Amino acid sequence: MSDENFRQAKWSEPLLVELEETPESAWYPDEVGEIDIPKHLIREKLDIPNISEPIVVRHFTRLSQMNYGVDLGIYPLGSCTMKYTPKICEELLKNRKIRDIHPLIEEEYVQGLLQVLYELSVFLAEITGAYKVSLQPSAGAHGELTGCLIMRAYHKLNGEDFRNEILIPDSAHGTNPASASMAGYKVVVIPSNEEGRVDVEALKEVVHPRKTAGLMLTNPNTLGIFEKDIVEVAKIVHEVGGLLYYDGANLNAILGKCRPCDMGFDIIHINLHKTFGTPHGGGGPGAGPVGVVKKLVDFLPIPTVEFDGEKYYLNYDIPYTIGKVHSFYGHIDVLLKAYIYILLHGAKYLEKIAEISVLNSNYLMKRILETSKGIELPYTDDPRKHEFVVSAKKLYKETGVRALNISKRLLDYGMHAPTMYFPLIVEEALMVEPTETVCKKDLDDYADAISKITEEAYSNPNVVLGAPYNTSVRRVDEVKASHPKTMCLTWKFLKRRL
Amino acid sequence: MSDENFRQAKWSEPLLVELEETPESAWYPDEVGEIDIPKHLIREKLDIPNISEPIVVRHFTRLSQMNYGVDLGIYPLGSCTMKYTPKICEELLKNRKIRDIHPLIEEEYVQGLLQVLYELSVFLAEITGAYKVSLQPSAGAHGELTGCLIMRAYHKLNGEDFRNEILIPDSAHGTNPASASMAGYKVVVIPSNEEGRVDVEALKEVVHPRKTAGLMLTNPNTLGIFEKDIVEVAKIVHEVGGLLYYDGANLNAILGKCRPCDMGFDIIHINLHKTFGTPHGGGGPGAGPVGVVKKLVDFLPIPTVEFDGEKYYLNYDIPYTIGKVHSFYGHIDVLLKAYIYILLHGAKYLEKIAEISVLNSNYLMKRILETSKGIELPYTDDPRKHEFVVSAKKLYKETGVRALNISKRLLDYGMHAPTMYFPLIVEEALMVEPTETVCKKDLDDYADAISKITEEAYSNPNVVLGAPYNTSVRRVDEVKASHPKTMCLTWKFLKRRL
Amino acid sequence: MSHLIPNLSREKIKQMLKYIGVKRIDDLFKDIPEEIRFKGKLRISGPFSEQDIAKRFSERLSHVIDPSKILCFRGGGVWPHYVPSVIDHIISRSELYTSYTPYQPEVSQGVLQALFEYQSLICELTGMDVANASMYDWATALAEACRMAIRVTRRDKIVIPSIIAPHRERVLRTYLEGLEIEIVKVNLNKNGTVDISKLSENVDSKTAAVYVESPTYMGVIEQNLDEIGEIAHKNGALFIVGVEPLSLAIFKPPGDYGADIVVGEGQPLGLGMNFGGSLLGIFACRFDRKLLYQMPGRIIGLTTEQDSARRAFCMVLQAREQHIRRERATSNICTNVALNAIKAAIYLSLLGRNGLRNVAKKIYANTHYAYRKLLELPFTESLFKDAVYFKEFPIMFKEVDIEEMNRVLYDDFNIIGGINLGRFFEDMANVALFCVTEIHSKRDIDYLAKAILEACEK
Amino acid sequence: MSHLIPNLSREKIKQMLKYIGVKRIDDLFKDIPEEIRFKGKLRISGPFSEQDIAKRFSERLSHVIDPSKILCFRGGGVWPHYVPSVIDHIISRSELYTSYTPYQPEVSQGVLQALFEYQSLICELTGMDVANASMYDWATALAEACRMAIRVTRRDKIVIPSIIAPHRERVLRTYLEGLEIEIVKVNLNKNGTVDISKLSENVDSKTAAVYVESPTYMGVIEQNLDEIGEIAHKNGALFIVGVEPLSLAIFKPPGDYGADIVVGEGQPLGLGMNFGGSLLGIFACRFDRKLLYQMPGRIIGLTTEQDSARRAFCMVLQAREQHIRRERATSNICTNVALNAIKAAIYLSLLGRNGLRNVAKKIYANTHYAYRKLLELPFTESLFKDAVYFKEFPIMFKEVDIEEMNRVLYDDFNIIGGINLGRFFEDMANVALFCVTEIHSKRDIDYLAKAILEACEK
Ligand SMILES: Cc1ncc(COP(=O)(O)O)c(C=O)c1O
Ligand SMILES: Cc1ncc(COP(=O)(O)O)c(C=O)c1O
Repeated sequence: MSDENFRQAKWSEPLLVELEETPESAWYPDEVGEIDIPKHLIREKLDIPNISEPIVVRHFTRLSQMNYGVDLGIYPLGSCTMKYTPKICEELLKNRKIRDIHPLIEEEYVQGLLQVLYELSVFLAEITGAYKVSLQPSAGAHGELTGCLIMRAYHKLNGEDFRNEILIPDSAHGTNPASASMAGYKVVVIPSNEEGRVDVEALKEVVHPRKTAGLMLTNPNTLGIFEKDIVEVAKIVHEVGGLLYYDGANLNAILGKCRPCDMGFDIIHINLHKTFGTPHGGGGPGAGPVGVVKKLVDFLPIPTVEFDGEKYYLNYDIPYTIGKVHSFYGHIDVLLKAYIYILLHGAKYLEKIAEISVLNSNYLMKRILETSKGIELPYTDDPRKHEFVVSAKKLYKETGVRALNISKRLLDYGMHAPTMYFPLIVEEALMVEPTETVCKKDLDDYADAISKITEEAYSNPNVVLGAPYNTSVRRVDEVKASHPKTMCLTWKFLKRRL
Repeated sequence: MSDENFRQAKWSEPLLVELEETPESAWYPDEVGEIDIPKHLIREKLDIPNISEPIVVRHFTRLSQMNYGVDLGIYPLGSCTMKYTPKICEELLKNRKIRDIHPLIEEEYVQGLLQVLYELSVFLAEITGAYKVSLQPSAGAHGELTGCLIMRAYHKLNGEDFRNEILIPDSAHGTNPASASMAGYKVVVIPSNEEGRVDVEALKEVVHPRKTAGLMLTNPNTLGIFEKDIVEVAKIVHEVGGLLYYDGANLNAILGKCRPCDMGFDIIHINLHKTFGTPHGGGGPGAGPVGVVKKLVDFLPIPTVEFDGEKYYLNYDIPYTIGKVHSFYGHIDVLLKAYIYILLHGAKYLEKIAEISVLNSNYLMKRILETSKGIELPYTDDPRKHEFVVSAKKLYKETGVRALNISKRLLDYGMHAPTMYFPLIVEEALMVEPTETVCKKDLDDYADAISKITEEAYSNPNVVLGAPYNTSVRRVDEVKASHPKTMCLTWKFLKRRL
Repeated sequence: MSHLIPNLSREKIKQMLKYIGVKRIDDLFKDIPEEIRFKGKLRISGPFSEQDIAKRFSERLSHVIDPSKILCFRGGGVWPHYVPSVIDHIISRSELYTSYTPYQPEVSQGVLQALFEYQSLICELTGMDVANASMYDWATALAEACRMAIRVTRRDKIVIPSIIAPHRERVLRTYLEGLEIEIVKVNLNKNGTVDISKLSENVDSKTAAVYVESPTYMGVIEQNLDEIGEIAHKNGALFIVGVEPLSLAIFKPPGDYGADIVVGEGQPLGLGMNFGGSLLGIFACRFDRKLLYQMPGRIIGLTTEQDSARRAFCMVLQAREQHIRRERATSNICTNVALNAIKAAIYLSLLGRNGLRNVAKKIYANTHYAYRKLLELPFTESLFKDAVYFKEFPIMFKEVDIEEMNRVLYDDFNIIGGINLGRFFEDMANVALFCVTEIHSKRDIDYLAKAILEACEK
Repeated sequence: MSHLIPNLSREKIKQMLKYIGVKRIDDLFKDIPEEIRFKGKLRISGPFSEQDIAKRFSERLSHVIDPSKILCFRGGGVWPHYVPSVIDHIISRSELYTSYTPYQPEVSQGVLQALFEYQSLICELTGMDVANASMYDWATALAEACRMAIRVTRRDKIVIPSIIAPHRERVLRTYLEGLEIEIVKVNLNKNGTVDISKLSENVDSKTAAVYVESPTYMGVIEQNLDEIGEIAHKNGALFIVGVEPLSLAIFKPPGDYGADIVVGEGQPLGLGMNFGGSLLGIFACRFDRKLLYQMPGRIIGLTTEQDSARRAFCMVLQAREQHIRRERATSNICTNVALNAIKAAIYLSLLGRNGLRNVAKKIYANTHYAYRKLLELPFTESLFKDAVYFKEFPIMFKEVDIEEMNRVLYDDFNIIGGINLGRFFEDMANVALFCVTEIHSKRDIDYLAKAILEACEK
């Protein structure tokens, strides 16, 4: 395995506006006679190119070849759980009985769809220990906002709207503070201890019976370390009247092993596009269902999908609902894929997912640590869960090669880079999450590549610093891209500049 | 546009047997208890690897990226009519009401399918001027065999089974003589005249009232030249009692302009995977329906699809049928795509196909001839039809660069090569068929690339001779591949050699 | 199931455990305290084979109406449109749909360029300067636009028309919950457009934004957009416009009448209805640093390779985003609906201006044809008499129970009728909101009118 | 239609015509003699929009039964099997399906390697040494195998069992029409296998090939394959075996009992039934130059780059083929069914030996369960008593009209019953050939038995 064995396709594909136009033809063929729109409302110019179908198809087909996806190779982006998506999930979703169904259709005409959604919500409740699950939120961050608003509504109903702080560990994902803040909360950061876990003493210092609205946490945390003091943490927060929010980004590691609500969490979200293998689509659509313990059921967004023993229905009658967070009932297309995914696995293989993803992660971690000079493991030596974070700080000091450069060089091997520089508490962080859908050889190859790259960093750092070489474009100038003078955000910017 | 702008993906993908196995898992999960097969019938060893789904999908996805298709760019393989395939044809074919229908189902349960097939046969008859069309043959060559067997059956019924010769021009595709020979005929080659057309005088010399069973011809011929003497040719053959067979590979050029049976042909085939845009699939499945004039209707293969005014049915009652040439009724999947394709276009745009494919061809020909040194046009100066053949003989003489080398170098530009060394009557032939689904810029780019390559041939021939450089593999050793000592036709050959 | 997890063989597990230096897989979970371990077995059936799941799924879906046998005249936020086959074909390419957000631009040029094209196309369509790479839907785009206006202006009042889509209003209110914002509603004229003098009265120096929609929830094209914009701007408020994108192929775009932010629903641009999701929130604004730096969501830019002039794409202005700015981010949005944005890009480029114009004209013609047809019925009345409608229009039915009518339309005519507005608006008990698009033929519309006649005479 | 033909704009056409040096497009067609010009307008409707075609198509298909609501127990050359979703996903990748035969190997490694894997997998499955990259179907593969045997042996007699699939026999006879070949049929034993002594009598020094099938058209696994092979070889004839590929996962492969050529139908390996096409003709033989150089069809080989040891694939032995050898080619086949071969390669690699064994075992178990179940009915009898069946078996129905029974099975039970063998074989008026595969559950089979009972008691 060497970087000679891979080259990404390169097509130098022009922009759509630069392709050849076919001014007199149109895809949508019905010629409609003149219509009479009041003059002052008429649009004069519409600058969208007329390109024929063969050329459009070619354009996007070529573009797609210049994109890396899970189906092409290992994609161990930490925190993102980039696993293989079973094709049956995609195939079944092509059914017109999903695609062509209007959301405001009478419930009796779509009982089968409602049933599937209901069953999914029950599955997710079972998996997380939640009492009830809303399928409405569109993604993890959206679930977080929903959760924070539920906290808010809960405290308000209790006459405690003075609670205005949410506690968040310094290792948390950026969406946690952002969501808390969107819900009108002040964010209080809790430091991690030398083990990489929530510092319980520090927590005790900041919890406050009138200020603390709640705590947001993911477990295992973003270092891949299990927060083994979680029971105590929950107790501390609960004792001051706060609620615990579980960021489900890392649920993959504990499927069937332990359940967030059993740990003491009151509100949880689940990123279906991570743990339940719905494809990420280059940035969505995902789905972030939110589950709550019993006492919070009356705050869920409307509507929930319910079953009254005879029929399935949308329940808008939720007394203290926070309202709606999405136009209708959530990302149905994504939800159904997760439903199929769950049934494909069943209880037995859901647990295997946790086991093998953790096994793969620890195996790969050891392989990297043993063979890659300059790469170190911060914090505890405890086994990691589905992901782990190593630091290239030493390598950087000794060779000038950074986590970023390792990442770019990995691309030359036809492998995707890990997540870089996250969590923020680790310098030169590389966050690696292989998932359960890779094979052992993938792990060995990945470790070998990193080993070679670190060797190269010591022997010939310029090669690493100049990477990548085998990708459809070489190192992209991101500074120029965001600079006010050179920023180019649409075709028009380009035209103006010329 | 330069060869710097393209690089085909390269994955160096191992063979399936070399991928990591997952010995204890299986895609098909039902565990069946032991079954009792008589001992002596039991298979012991089955050497097919157990590979998990993610790895299988990755394997074939990577392979696909190392393959050039119409959706990636111009593919002007002469004689192959590699046009863009409308995606709606693919989409509609995914219907389970096609895929999961058994061929021996009662006719009344599949009236809709039979109707579509019937309508298609009527369309094809209308387009070719045939009296009736059989949809059974699987490809062009299969249609030719069917046609030759119809000739045979016809002459036999007339008590003329002594007719044992089929006349075929020297410019014909190899399948024509091969098919004639399979049907038990002797092939008599007719030379082309200095215009690149059938030499009528030579024809007159070889037709024979007792020997000639028929003549096979494609029009426009494989040089892209219209056989304008076709009426006379037909007369000559008919006068001695022979039949005319039309090889439909070149039908694209004359859609709606003239019809083979109006020219005097008695039997025709149509390559749906050429003229009617069904995708070629890297070598099929295609379809080669055969049409005949009225007097030959009773020889068609059984069954034909018919309509009795009330219902559609399969007609097995054809008095002198040649029998069957395929297990059931032909390549239904392909046939239905052609049906959709035809309706997408309608009479009006079918004619436009002919017009624009011919326009594109003549434009590209002129561009190449005017800008590429060493490339010449053999035969007449008449406009070509949908394709044209140029010769690199001069270039070869002057630079050592052959048609083959030009072809390989074109690959470096992300463009597909023309058909090479066919027809056999042109030395260093390049046979170019752009089709109507490319845009002007494609033609200009193609001509520019050839121009650059010919310049390079004069200035720096070694670069051309060493091509291709940008493809997933470089020049393939085809001699080694076919050499008895090094031939490797399966995984086992490889293992044995090691 | 087992074939999805390559390392599931006993042998391999043993080998890997040995290398790690532990005995059992369970040793890797030993830091999970006993008391919170899940002891039972999840009550989740399976594993099922593909074949069995396909069966189960199709069994469930047998309790869903077959849309190919039905005429749907319902809109209200999600509309029946034709989805060209090219979209599904491209979108099914796994390089695209199995990729993550393009954090490594060098291997993600495909998604990046496609999203850049999407942004460009949305800007062409709306007449705006910059667009982000998507929000979840129109409702959340609207909510984020209002939050953005509040940040930009540091004011705390939002003015909206008295009638906007109920679900959009509901989401807007949810999103503003944390902020103590006043939402003021302005009444409509008799023709369904915003009452300008009422608007004037309500917009003041505390107003962060004026929001209007065109076409409105009732399908009415707003007539006085210039004036509304002026009123907003005169008071230092931002002018936010909500749009249905296909209408912009024939109606003046917001860029022409001074909109600061445009939001809308991209579902008509090649997305299925999917029972309401996923959708595509359009979000665009003027090029103004103050606005740009407050924009939520991902933005893609065109740049070059570091060491050459060769074009390349990457995400830009990430300093606005949550993963860098955390609690001070412009939004918490992370996973958005990128693939849906790519669908829209394919749709727009496939149709081109000619195709888009044709679709929009057909919708417009159909709308007016249907409107007139339904008004010809003896028991109907127009709600907004002099309105210019696009795609949707409300019809008042005298002494007709809309729910009952819809039931008969479905049972006897295979028609999904208009939305019963009484469900959402108290004063509209007898009003139904109909939707016609390019998928309907004149014959379909005639059939609808006839069916309603028969249904109501029953 | 217009969007499919990029150069269709008046302006561009003018420009191009000018460059070419003619005035009108018609000038390019002026060499078509007036007398044969098509003067009218083709009677072909359209152009239709995608949307309208989709409607028309779905209207037509509304007159086709919905297979998802039906249980199909019919085989006889094409069988209902489960098609894994991966296959359609991969096969829909347009690099594969929009490519031509790989004449330029450097840009066609994908199809080439996939076909090489197919050949390898077929050889593993059949136990043979070389396979071609596909024939149209089993029937044409058989016909070509016989022609090949005739060429190799220069003899003119083919010996076949008295019962083979009627469509295969028909195709074989058609293909041998041009050569004067004697086809001799050998009767079967009571257990449905070939009568060895009768066979011995008929094979002689004029015999080019002995052909048998296992499982036979009747689903019977042939018992004496070693002996049959010996008889053929003793007489200098080739031994051709026809196979159903899934059966080879549990039954001895032809390579183990001396077959020279193997043919078969690849449809069970991941192809739909598609109303009978397209299919996949399997063709494999021993590694023997005499055979290899006479093989029809494309063959792919593994080789290297010219200037390095890096692996590469290309077509081999093209000297056999029509485009080089013309009338002396081994076959006229050119376009074959490559994409179907790739489907089979995906199917085989996805299932692997475990999956294949499981499928085959399930089919075997189902077959025997169904066979016993149906024989338990009061009015049924076995045709071949001591046969080992795979996937199919014939049942004789006393005093039952099979067509009538099938009609009731469909009308009342949504079942497609067994093939009425009376249609094809004179002496089998009351015999139906049933097919059960892995898609059937025990419950399905019980339901079939119950349905037949009720149908026949009517
Ligand atoms: C730990 C963590 N929390 C939250 C999120 C946000 O989830 P989403 O992208 O679905 O909004 C992510 C996504 O990367 C994450 O990794
Ligand atoms: C002129 C001509 N005739 C016949 C054929 C054979 O057609 P098919 O490949 O469909 O068997 C071809 C195919 O390339 C051809 O070009």
